[in-house]
Amino acid sequence: MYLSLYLIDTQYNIYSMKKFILDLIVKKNVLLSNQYSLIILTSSEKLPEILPGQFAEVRVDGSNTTFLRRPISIHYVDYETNELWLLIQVIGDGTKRMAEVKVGETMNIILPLGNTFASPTRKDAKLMLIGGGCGVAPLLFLGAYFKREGYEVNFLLGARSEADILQKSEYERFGNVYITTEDGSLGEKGFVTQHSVLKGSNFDYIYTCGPTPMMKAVASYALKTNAVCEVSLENTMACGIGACLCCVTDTVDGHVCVCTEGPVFNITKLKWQI
Amino acid sequence: MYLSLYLIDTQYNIYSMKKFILDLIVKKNVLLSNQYSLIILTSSEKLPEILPGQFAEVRVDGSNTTFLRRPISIHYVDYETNELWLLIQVIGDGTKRMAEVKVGETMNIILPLGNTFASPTRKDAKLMLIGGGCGVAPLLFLGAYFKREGYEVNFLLGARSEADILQKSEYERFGNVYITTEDGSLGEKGFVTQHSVLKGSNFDYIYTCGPTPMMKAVASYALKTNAVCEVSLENTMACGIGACLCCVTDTVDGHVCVCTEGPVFNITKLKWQI
Amino acid sequence: MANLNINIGKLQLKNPVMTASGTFGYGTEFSDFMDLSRIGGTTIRERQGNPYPRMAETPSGMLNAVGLQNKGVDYFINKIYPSIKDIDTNIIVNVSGSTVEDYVETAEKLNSLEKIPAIELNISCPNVKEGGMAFGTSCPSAAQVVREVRRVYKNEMIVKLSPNVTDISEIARAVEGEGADSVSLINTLLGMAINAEKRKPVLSTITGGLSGPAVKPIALRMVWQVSNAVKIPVIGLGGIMNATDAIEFMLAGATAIQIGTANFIDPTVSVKVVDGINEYLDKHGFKHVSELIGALEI
Amino acid sequence: MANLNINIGKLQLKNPVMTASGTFGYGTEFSDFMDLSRIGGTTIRERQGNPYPRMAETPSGMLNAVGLQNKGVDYFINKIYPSIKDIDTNIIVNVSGSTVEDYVETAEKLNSLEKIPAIELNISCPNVKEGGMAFGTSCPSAAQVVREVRRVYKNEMIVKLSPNVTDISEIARAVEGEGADSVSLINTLLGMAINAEKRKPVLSTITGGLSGPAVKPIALRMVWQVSNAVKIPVIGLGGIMNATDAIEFMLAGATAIQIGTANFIDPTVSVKVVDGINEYLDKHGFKHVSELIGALEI
Ligand SMILES: Cc1cc2nc3c(=O)[nH]c(=O)nc-3n(C[C@H](O)[C@H](O)[C@H](O)COP(=O)(O)OP(=O)(O)OC[C@H]3O[C@@H](n4cnc5c(N)ncnc54)[C@H](O)[C@@H]3O)c2cc1C
Ligand SMILES: Cc1cc2nc3c(=O)[nH]c(=O)nc-3n(C[C@H](O)[C@H](O)[C@H](O)COP(=O)(O)OP(=O)(O)OC[C@H]3O[C@@H](n4cnc5c(N)ncnc54)[C@H](O)[C@@H]3O)c2cc1C
Ligand SMILES: Cc1cc2nc3c(=O)[nH]c(=O)nc-3n(C[C@H](O)[C@H](O)[C@H](O)COP(=O)(O)O)c2cc1C
Ligand SMILES: Cc1cc2nc3c(=O)[nH]c(=O)nc-3n(C[C@H](O)[C@H](O)[C@H](O)COP(=O)(O)O)c2cc1C
Ligand code: FES
Ligand code: FES
Repeated sequence: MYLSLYLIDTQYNIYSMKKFILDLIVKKNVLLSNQYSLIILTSSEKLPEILPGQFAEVRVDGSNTTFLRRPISIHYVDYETNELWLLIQVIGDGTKRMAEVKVGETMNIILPLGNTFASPTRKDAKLMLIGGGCGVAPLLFLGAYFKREGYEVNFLLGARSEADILQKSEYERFGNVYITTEDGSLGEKGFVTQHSVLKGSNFDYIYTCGPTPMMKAVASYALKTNAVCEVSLENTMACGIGACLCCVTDTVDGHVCVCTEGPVFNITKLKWQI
Repeated sequence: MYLSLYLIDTQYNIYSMKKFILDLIVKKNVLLSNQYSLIILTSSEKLPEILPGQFAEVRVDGSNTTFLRRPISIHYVDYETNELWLLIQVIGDGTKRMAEVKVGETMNIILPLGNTFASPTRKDAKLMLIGGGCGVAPLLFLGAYFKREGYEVNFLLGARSEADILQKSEYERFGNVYITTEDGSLGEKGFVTQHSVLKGSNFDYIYTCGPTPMMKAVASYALKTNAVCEVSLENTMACGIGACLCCVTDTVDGHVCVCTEGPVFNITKLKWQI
Repeated sequence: MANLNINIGKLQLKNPVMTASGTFGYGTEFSDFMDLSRIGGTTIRERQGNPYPRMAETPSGMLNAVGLQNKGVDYFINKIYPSIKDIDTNIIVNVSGSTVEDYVETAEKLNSLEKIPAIELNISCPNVKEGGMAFGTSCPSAAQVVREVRRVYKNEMIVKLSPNVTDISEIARAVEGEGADSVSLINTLLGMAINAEKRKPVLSTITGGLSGPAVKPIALRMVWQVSNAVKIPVIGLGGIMNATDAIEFMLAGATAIQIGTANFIDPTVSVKVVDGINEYLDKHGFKHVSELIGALEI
Repeated sequence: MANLNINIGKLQLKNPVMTASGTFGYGTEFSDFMDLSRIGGTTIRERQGNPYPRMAETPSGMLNAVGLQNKGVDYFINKIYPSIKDIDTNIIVNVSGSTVEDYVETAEKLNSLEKIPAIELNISCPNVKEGGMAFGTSCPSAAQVVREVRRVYKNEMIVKLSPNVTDISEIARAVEGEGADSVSLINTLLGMAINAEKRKPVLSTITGGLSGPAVKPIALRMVWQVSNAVKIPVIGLGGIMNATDAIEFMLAGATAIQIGTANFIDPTVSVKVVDGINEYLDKHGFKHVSELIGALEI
C-alpha cells in the first residue's frame, strides 16, 4: 500500500496550483441524451494545468432561480485543441440552464479546484475505474492521464440503460471498457459490482465516482479484495475554495472540507459504514 | 371638450376587455440603436383585441436579478401578420435581457392592460402625437388607429440625436412626421416644445408620452393653446392588473392606480404643477 | 385523487390554498385568468381606496409601502361586499386599525355579514404609524386587541402575526390565550431600499414591507416554531411561489397556506398550487391533505 | 481620485471595504484571485476547524449551519496567527462563546496579539445553542458580555448585532452604553429549508442563518435605524454584492461595510467594490468617502 506517498504527492500538487477565474467560450454543446449534455469550452488563452479529479465552480448566468455557483467535475482537458469538457446531468434549474448554453456564449468558471487521484507507484499495477451515472465524468480525464503515464486502464461504466452510457467511444480510446446496465440493454445486466470482470480478476487500485450507494458497494468490494480504493465525493458547496466550511464530510481526521481536502478520498479515511 | 364622453368610452372598452396570459414567440429582434430593440412577437393563435395606449406585463425569463414582470407599451399590432411589436429601451437588467431575446424564444406576456386614448368626436379635429425617447412607443399604434379611423395624424418625435429617432419610416406610414433632436443632427434642433410646427398651427388634441419633464412642457403648451391633452404615465408596477395598489398617482379623484385607471390620463385629472 | 378539504377551526376550506391580503385585490382582478371557486379562500382588505404610492423590487422579492389609508369598513360593506359576496370561495376580511377601538368597531360590523366567515386581524402591518405593527410586536398589546375583538366577533378569528419580533412563538401563545381561533404568518418584514444615484430612499415612507421568495426561509422557520408552540391551526405564508413551497409550509406545521406576491408574477399561481398539491399527494400515496400537516421528520 | 481612508474608532482602514466573518476563510484562500492588501480589512473567526456540515441555497441567498465548533483561540494563536499576521490589511478576529467567560478569556488572549487591531464580538450567531445569539437578543445579556469583555480588551471592540430582534436600536444602545467602540450588523437571519420530497429539514441543525442579497432590504433598514440611534460608528453588511449596494449602506449611515456571501460567487468582489466606490465618488464629485456616511436625503 502506498498511501503516505500518495498523500504527499497529492498535497504537493494541490497547494502549489494557482486557481483562476476564467471566462470560457462555448465551442460545442452536444446533447448526449435527454438528461445529459457534453459542453466543450475553449479560451483564447492557454488553459491552465488541471489534474484529473479536480472540479470547477461554474457561475450560472441566465437562470432566475440559481444564486450560487455549481460544482462540476472536469470531464476532460484536451491541451492540443485547448478544450475543457464538462458533462452535465440535468438535475434542477442550474444544470438545466447549463445544459442549454449556446455556442459562443461564455461561462464564468473558477478552476482548478480540489485534489486529485493518487497514482500507483508501480506501472504494472492493475487499475479499475468504476463510474455510475454522471459520476463517469472525472474518470475519462483520469483514464487519459493514466494511459499517458503508461498504465493499463480498465473502465467499468454502469447506468440504468444503454441511453445513459455516455461517451463510450471516448473511454475506449484510453482503456478497456466494461459495461453494466440495470435493464441489460448494453453490457452485462445488473449493477457495476455484479460485473464478471470484478469476479475474474483482482485489481490493485480502484477509483470510483457515482451515486453514494454505488460507491459504498465498490468500496466494500475493494476492502474485501485488498485493493487501494479512492472515491470522489459530492457535497453541497457554496464556495468551492475552502472559505465557507459548508461542504464538510466526516473522516478519521475529523470534519474536513470536500472542496479542498477532496473531492477524492481514500476510503480508509472515510467513516463510512461499509 | 368631449371629456365625459371619452371617459365613458374608455371605461366601457377596458372593463369589457378580457385579459390574457400568452406565450408569444419571438419572430424578429431588430437592434435599432445601441439602446433600443424592436421585438416582433407572434403566436399560433390570433392575437386578442388590443387598444392603442394599452400595455403588457412581460415576464423576464433568464435574468438572475429580475423578479417582477416589466410593463411595456404596445408599440404596434399588425393583425394581418398577427404580430405584436414591442420597443425596448435598455435601462437595467430586465430590459437588457428582453433586448437580447433570440428568434424562436417565447415571452410570457399578460395583456391587454390599462386604458386607451380618447378619440376626438369630430373627424376634422387637428391631432398631434408627441413622443420623446422610448415614449414614442405607444404613439405608432395610436397613429395607425387614428389614420384607420379617418383622422389626419401628425407626429412630433424628439430625441437626443439622430440615432435615437426610432422607426421614423413606420411613423411616416400613418401621418406627417416632425422631428427635433437636442444636437440638431436630425430635424429641428432643441426640445419638442420648441418645434416650429407647434408655433405655426393650433391643435385640438395632443397626445403625449415620454419623460415627465417633456410631458409637463407639452401639457403646459396644451393648456395655453386650449387643446385637449392626454398623457401616458409611467409608474413602478408590481402586478399591472390593479391587485397590488403599488402604482398610484395623485389625481383630482384621489390616488388612483396607473395600471387600471391609466396609463393614459387627461391632464385636467392630474395634480401636476404646470 | 386525494381529499383536499381542510378545516381551520370553524372555517371549512375546499383546499388549503388561499390568497394573501393586499395581493389579490378583491379577487375580481383575477377572474379573467382563473376560476376563483377553485381555491380554498381569499383574504381581502376591508379598507382600500387611496393608498400611498411606491414599491421597490428587491432580490427575489419586493418592498411595498401601500399602507392602509382608505375608505373604511362602511365603504366596504356598502360598496364592495355586494359585488363580491357571491364569489364561490371563502372570503376572509383582513382588518387593521390604529386603535383598539378601530379593530373592535370593524370586527363588530363584519360579524353581521353572512358571507364573511372569518376575519384576519392584521396586527402586523409595518406600513402604518400605529397601524398595527406596534400591536403585533409585544405580547400585552397583541393580547389586548385580540381580547377586545373576541368579545364582539363570533366567527373565525385569524390573527396575522408580525415577523419583526425576537420571539414570534411568545406572541402566538399570547393571542391563543385570548381566544384567537388561528394565526397566520408571516406578514412582511420591515425593509428599506435606497436609490444610490439620487441618494434618496426609494419608498415615500422610507421603510416598507418585504415579501416574496427572499423571505421564505424566515417564514418557514417561524411557521415551524409557532406550530410547535400553539394548539390552534397555523396558516403559513411568505414567499410561496409553487406547490413545493406550499407543501414545505404544511410539513413545517401549517394547516393551510396563503399566496401573496406570487400572484403578481403568475395570476394563476393559486390554482396551479392546488393542482400541484394534488399531484404530490397522489405521487406519495397520501389520501388526505391533512396528512402533510407537521409531517416533517426531524 | 477621492480619498478612501476611513477610521472606525481607533481602527484605521485604507478604505471602507472589509470581508465578513465566516465567508473569507483566513483570506489566503483568496490570494490567487486578488491582492488582499487592496481591501480595508478582513474579519476572520478565531475558532475554526471541525464545523458541522450543510448549507442550502435559497432564493437570492443561502442558509448556513456552519456553527462554531472548532479548535479554539489557542490553536488560532499558535497555528494560524503566525501565517496570516503579515497580510497587509486589518485583520479583525470574530469572537464567539457559549458563556461570558469564553468571550472574556478569548478577548484577553487576543488583546496581546500585535497584528490584531480589533475584535468583533459575535453575540448574534444563530447556529449554536447558547452560542451567542441568546446574548444578542436581549439588552441585559448583550450589555453584560460587552461590559465584561471591555474590562480586559483594550483595542477596537466591534460588537456584531443580531437581526433576529424586535428592536435592534435598543440592543445597539445597550452595547454602546457598555463601551463598545462600534457595532456591525447584520448577522444572519434565522431561517429554515425543507426538502419536500424527503419531508426532512435540509440542514442538520434544522434551522440556519440566512445571508445574501435576499436579506439586503432588512439589513439596510437596520443600519439606518441603528445609525440614527447610536453615536459610535456602524459597520454595515448583509447582501452586499457590488459597489452600489455598499454605497447604499454608507448612505444609510454605515462608516464601513463588510462583504460576506458575495465572496462565494465572485472571489474578487471586494476589490471590485473598492474600485466601484472610487468611481462613484469621482462621478459625483465627492472628495472623501466619508461624505457618503448617512448622506441619505429624507
Ligand atoms: C465535486 C463535485 C463534482 C460534480 N460534478 C458534476 C458533473 O461533472 N456533472 C454534473 O452534472 N454534476 C456534477 N455535480 C453535481 C452538481 O453540482 C449538481 O447536480 C448541481 O449542483 C445541481 O444544481 P441544480 O441547480 O441543477 O439543482 P438544484 O436546484 O440545486 O437541486 C435540485 C434538487 O436536486 C437535489 N440535488 C442537488 N444536487 C444534487 C446531486 N448532486 N445529486 C442529486 N440530487 C441533487 C437538490 O437537493 C434539490 O432537491 C458535482 C458535484 C460536486 C460536489
Ligand atoms: C405603462 C408603462 C409602459 C412602458 N412602456 C415601455 C416601453 O414600451 N418600452 C420600454 O423600454 N420601457 C417601457 N416602460 C418602462 C419599463 O417598464 C422600465 O424601463 C423597466 O421596467 C425597467 O426594468 P429594468 O429591469 O430594465 O430596470 P431596473 O433594474 O428595474 O431599473 C434600473 C434603474 O432604472 C430605474 N428605472 C426603472 N424604471 C425606469 C424608467 N421607466 N425610466 C427611468 N428609469 C427607470 C430604476 O429605479 C433603477 O435605478 C414602460 C413603463 C410603464 C409603467
Ligand atoms: C403589495 C402588498 C400589500 C399588502 N397588504 C397587506 C394588507 O393590507 N394586510 C396584510 O395583512 N398583509 C398585507 N400584505 C402582506 C401579505 O399579505 C403577506 O403577508 C406577505 O406579502 C408575505 O407573503 P408573500 O411573500 O407570499 O407575498 C401585503 C403584501 C404586499 C406585497
Ligand atoms: C457560511 C457562513 C459562515 C458564517 N460564519 C460567521 C461567523 O463565524 N461569525 C459571524 O459573526 N458571522 C458569520 N457569518 C455571517 C456573515 O459574517 C454575515 O454577517 C452575513 O452572512 C450577512 O452578510 P452577507 O449577506 O454579505 O453574507 C457567516 C455567514 C456565512 C454565509
Ligand atoms: S464549499 Fe466552501 S468550504 Fe467547501
Ligand atoms: S401595478 Fe399593481 S395595482 Fe397597478
